[in-house]
Amino acid sequence: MSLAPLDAATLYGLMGAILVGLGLYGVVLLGGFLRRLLAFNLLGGGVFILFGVVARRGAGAGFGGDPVPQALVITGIVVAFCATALAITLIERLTEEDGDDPSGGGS
Amino acid sequence: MSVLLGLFSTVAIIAGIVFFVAGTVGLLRFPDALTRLHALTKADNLGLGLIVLGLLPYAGSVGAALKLVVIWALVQFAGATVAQMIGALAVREHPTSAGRQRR
Amino acid sequence: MADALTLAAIAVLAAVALGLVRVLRGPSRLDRMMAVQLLGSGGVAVLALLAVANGTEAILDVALTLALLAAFASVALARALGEIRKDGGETGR
Amino acid sequence: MMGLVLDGGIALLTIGIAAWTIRAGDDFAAVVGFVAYGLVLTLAWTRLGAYDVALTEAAIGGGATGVILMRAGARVKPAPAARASRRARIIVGALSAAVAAGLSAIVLLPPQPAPSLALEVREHLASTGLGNPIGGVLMAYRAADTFLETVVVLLALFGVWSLGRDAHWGGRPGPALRPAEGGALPLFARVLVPAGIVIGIYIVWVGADAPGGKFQGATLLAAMAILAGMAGLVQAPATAGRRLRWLLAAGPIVFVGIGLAGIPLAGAFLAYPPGFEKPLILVIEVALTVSLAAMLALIVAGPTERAP
Amino acid sequence: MSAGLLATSPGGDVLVAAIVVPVIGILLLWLVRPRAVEWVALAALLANLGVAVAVLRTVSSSAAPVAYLIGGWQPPLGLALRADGIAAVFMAMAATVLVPVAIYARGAFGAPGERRPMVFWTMLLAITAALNLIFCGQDLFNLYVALELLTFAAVPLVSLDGSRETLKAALRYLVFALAGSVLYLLGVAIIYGAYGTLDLIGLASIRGPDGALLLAIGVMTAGLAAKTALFPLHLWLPPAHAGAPPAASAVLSALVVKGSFFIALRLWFDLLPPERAVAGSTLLGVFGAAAVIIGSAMALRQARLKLLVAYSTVAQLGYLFLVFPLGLGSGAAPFESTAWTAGALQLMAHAFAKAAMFMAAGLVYEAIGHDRIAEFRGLGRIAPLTVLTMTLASISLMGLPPSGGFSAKWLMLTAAFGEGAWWWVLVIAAGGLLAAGYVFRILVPAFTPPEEPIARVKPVVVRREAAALALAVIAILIGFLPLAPWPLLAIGRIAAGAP
Repeated sequence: MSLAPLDAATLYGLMGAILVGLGLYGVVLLGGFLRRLLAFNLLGGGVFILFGVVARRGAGAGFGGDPVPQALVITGIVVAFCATALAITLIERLTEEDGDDPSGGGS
Repeated sequence: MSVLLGLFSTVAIIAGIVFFVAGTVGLLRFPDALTRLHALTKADNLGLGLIVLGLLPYAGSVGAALKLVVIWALVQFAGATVAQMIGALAVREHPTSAGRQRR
Repeated sequence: MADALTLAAIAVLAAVALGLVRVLRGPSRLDRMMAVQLLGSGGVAVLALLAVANGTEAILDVALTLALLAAFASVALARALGEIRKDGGETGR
Repeated sequence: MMGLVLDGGIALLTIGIAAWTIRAGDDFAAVVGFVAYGLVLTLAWTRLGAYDVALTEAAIGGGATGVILMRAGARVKPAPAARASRRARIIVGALSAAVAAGLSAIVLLPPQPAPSLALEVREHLASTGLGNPIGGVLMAYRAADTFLETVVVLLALFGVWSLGRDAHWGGRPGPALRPAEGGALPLFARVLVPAGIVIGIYIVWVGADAPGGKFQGATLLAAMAILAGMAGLVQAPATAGRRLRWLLAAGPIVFVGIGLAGIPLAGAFLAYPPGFEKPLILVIEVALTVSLAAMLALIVAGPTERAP
Repeated sequence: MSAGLLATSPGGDVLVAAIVVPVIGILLLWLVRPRAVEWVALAALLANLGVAVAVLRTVSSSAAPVAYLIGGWQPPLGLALRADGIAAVFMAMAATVLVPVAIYARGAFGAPGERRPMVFWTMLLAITAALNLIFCGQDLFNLYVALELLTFAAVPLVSLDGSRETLKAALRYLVFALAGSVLYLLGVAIIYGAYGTLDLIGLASIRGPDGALLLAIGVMTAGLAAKTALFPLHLWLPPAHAGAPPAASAVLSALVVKGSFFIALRLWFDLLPPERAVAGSTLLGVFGAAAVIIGSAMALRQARLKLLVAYSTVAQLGYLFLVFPLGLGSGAAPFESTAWTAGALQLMAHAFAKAAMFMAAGLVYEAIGHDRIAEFRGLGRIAPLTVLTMTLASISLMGLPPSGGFSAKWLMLTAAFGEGAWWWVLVIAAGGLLAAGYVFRILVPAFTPPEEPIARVKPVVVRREAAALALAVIAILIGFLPLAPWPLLAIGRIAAGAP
C-alpha cells in the first residue's frame, strides 16, 4: 500500500469523506424532520461521491471510469429522491395536521 | 483570421467573467432586493451570453454550437421569468424598499 | 487553450461562490433565491467552458439539463410563496 | 495543474455549502443551501468524468429534489431550533469525525491496482449492442437492479398517494388550479415545455451510446409536466383513472414481460435473445421512460387533495 | 475472485418466481376491478407460498443451495440469486406467516378499492418481494435495493390510519430507516472500492488486508441495527408498530425488522473471518442483552396491549443479537453450531408468535373497543379463541416448553454453557422471567371472571380468530422439532476465511 497520488480522485475522495462526516453529524443531531432529511441528503451526496471516486480510480479498458459504480450511483440517486419525496410528503401532511402547532420538532 | 477569432474569444470570455463578478458585487453591495435583482439579471444574461459567444468558434461542431446557443437562450429566458416572479413578490413583500427603488 | 478556459472556469466559479455569501446573509427568502439563481447560471457557464476545454460534448448535455432546470426550483418556490400569500398570513421571511 | 485548482475549489465550495446547510439558522435557508449543494455536486461529477451521473444529479438532485424541497421550505413553518446538549454535540461530532477520518484513510491508501470491472464490462458490451457502458450495466448485467428500482419508484408513488385523505382517494393531486401569478409563468411554460420535451427525448435517445438515459430523460419530461401544471396549462390527472394506471404500469410490465420471455428464448430471466438485444433494450427503455416520467411527475405533485 | 463459477441450478427458476410473482401481483392490483383486489393479493400470496415450499424442498432434497444467474451473467458483473438452507427456511417461514395475515386482513379495511385496502395489499406484496430478495440476494447493492423496497413498503403501513400520531411515527421510522440505508450504502461503496466486487461469495474468499472490510461492516451494521431497532436505536419501533393497523403490525414486527437483521447476519457470518469478529460480536451481544432487559422492562410498564406487544418486540429482537457472540465466539464452524440454529429458531418462533399476538390484540380491540390491559377482566368469556391465541403465543414468547421460543432459548443456553459464558445465561434467564411478567399482566385479568359482564362492542369473526390461532399453534409446534442443530440450516453456507 502506498499513498494515493494527489489527483482529482483523491481530492474528491477527501471531500466525500468530509461530507459523510458532516451529514452524519446532522442526521443524528439536528432537530426537526426537515433538517434531518436535508442532512440525510448531504450524507447521501457524500456516499455517492465516494462511489464516483472508486469509479474514477477504476478507469480502464478505454472508459474514463469503472461503469459499474457509476450505474449504482444513478440507481442510488433515484432511490434517494423517492425517499426524500416520501419524507417531504409526510412532513407536509404532519404540518397540515398540526395546524398552528410548530412543525416537525420531534426527533 | 484565427488570430482575430482568438482575440475575439478572449475578449468575450473575459468580459463575461467581468459581468459575473459585477453581478456578485451587486448582489453583495446593493441596498435592497429589487436593485440586487437588477444586478443579478444583468450578470446572468450578459455574463453567460458573452462566454457562450466566446466559446462558439471553438465548439468543434455545428451541433455543439447549437447546444451552446440553446443553453444560453434557456438561461436567459428562465432568468427573465424568475426575475419577473421574484420582482412581483418583492414588490408586494417589501413595499418600502420597492418604493425607495422607484424614487 | 484548455488551461486558459479552465482558468476562466475557476474565475467564474470564484465570482459565483462569493455571491453565495448572499445566501448566508439573506435576509429575505428572495435574496437567497437570487444567489442560487446566480450559482445556477454560473454553473452553466463553468460547464460550458469545461466542455470546450475538454472537447467533451457530453458536458454540454449536462449544461443543457442544468439550464433547463436551473429556474425550476425558483419557479416552484415563487409559486408556493405566491399561493401561501393568497391564503393569507406568512410573509416572505 | 489548473484542473487541480478547479477541483480543489469545487471541493472546498461543496464542503462549505454542506457545513453551512447543517448550521443554517432557519429551515428555509438550509433548503436553499441544499439546492446550491446539488448544483456544485453536478460540477464535481463532471470533473470526475462521470457524465451520466452528472446528468442524473442535475436532473434529479438539483431539479426534482429542489422543487419538492423548495415547496416544503415555503410551506413548513420554521421549527424552533432544538439545540442538542453540549455533550451530545461533542460525542456525535467525535464519532462523525472518526468516520470521516476512517474514510479519508481509505481514500488515501487505495489498493493497487484499483479494483475495477471496467474490463469485464468492455468485454461483454458488444453482445448488448449498446455503446454506453453504463447503459450496459443498467440494462443487461444488472438489469434486475433497474427493474426493482422501477418498482421502488412505483411504491414511492403509492406511498405518497397513501398519505392523502380517504375522501380524496382516486382524486387529483395538488390544490385546485389557480390562474398563475402574473403573466410570465404561462408564457415561460409554453415555450419551455416543448423545448424540454425535445431535450428529454434527446437525452433518452443518446443514452444508448453516449451519456444519458431513461432516468435522466424521464426526469426532464416529468419536470416539464410539473412546470405545465404550475403554470396552469394542464391539470394533474385523477389517480383512479384507468388510462393513468396503465401508463404507470406499462414500463414495469414491458420490462418483466421481456424479462420472462428471456427464460425460454435466451435461457435466463432478463436475458435477451442474441441479435435482438438492442431493439429489446430500446423497447424497454422507451416504455420505462414514459412510465417513470409519469411516476416522477406524480410523486412531485403529491398526494390527492381533491375528491374524484 | 478465485471462487468457482456459479451456475444456475436445475429448478432455479423458482427463485425468479419468488421475486416476480409478488411484483406482478402489485401491478395487477392497480389494474383489476376493485372487487378483485383482495383475490389477486391472496392468489399472489398463495402462489408465493407454493414457490417458497418448492425452494425449500429443492434445497433439502438435494442438500445443496439453489442458484440462479439473472440474465445468465456471472457475478461479480451480473447478479445472482442463491437460496441456501437458511434462506430457504426463512422464505418458507415468511410465506407461511403472510397467508394467515392476508386471511385475517381480508375485509378489515372497508370497501375494496378504497385507500386503506389498496395501500395495505400493495405494501404487503411489496414486503413479500423484498423479503424474498433479501433472503436469496447475493449482491450487496441488490440487497440495498431490496432494503429500500422494504422500507418504502413498511412506512405507509405505519401511517395507514392517517392520524397525527401515526404520521409522526411513520416519519420517525422513515428517518431512522433512511439513515440506516445510507450507512449501509456507505459500506457498499467502501467494499467495492477495496475489492471490486459486491458478490457475497466472491467477497468471502478474499484474503489480505481487511481494514476496509472492518470499517465497511462497522458502518453497515450500525445502519442495519437502526433498521432492526436494536437498542439503543429502538425508539422508533414502539410507536410505529403500535400505531399501525393490527394486520400491518403483525407483518412489521414478525417479518420486516428481520429483513435487515438477516443482512447483518450474512455480513458477519459470511464475510468476517471469525477471529476478526470477536470484539464486535461481543459488543452486539451487549446491545442485544440491554435490549432484552430494557425492552422487557418497558413492556412491563405499558398500559395498552399494542404498545406492550411492541416493546416485547424490542426485547425479543435483542435475543437475536446474542447469536453474534454465541455463534462467532467459539471459533468452531459456526453453521453447525448450536447458536446458529438457536438464532434461526428464535427468529421464526418470534415471527409466528408475534404475528399471532398482534392479530389477537387487534381482535381484542374490536371486541371490546379498547386495549387497556387493566380492563381485560372477563375477556376469556367473550373471546375465548383470541385469548387462547394470546396464551399460546405468550408461551412461546416466555420460552416455556413445548414451544419454538423454548427450543430457541434452550439452545442458546446450551451454547452459552458450552462456552462457559455465564453472563449470557443470566441475560437469557432474566429475559424469560421478565417476559413471563409482562404476558401474565395480560393473561391473568383475561382469565379472571368478570365482576360485571364486560361489554362486547362487536362480534369477532371466527375466520380471523382462526388465522391468528393458526400462527400461534405453529409457534408452539416448532417446539416439537428435535432440540439439536439442524443440518438444513448449514446447507450451502459460505464461511469467511474457510479454506
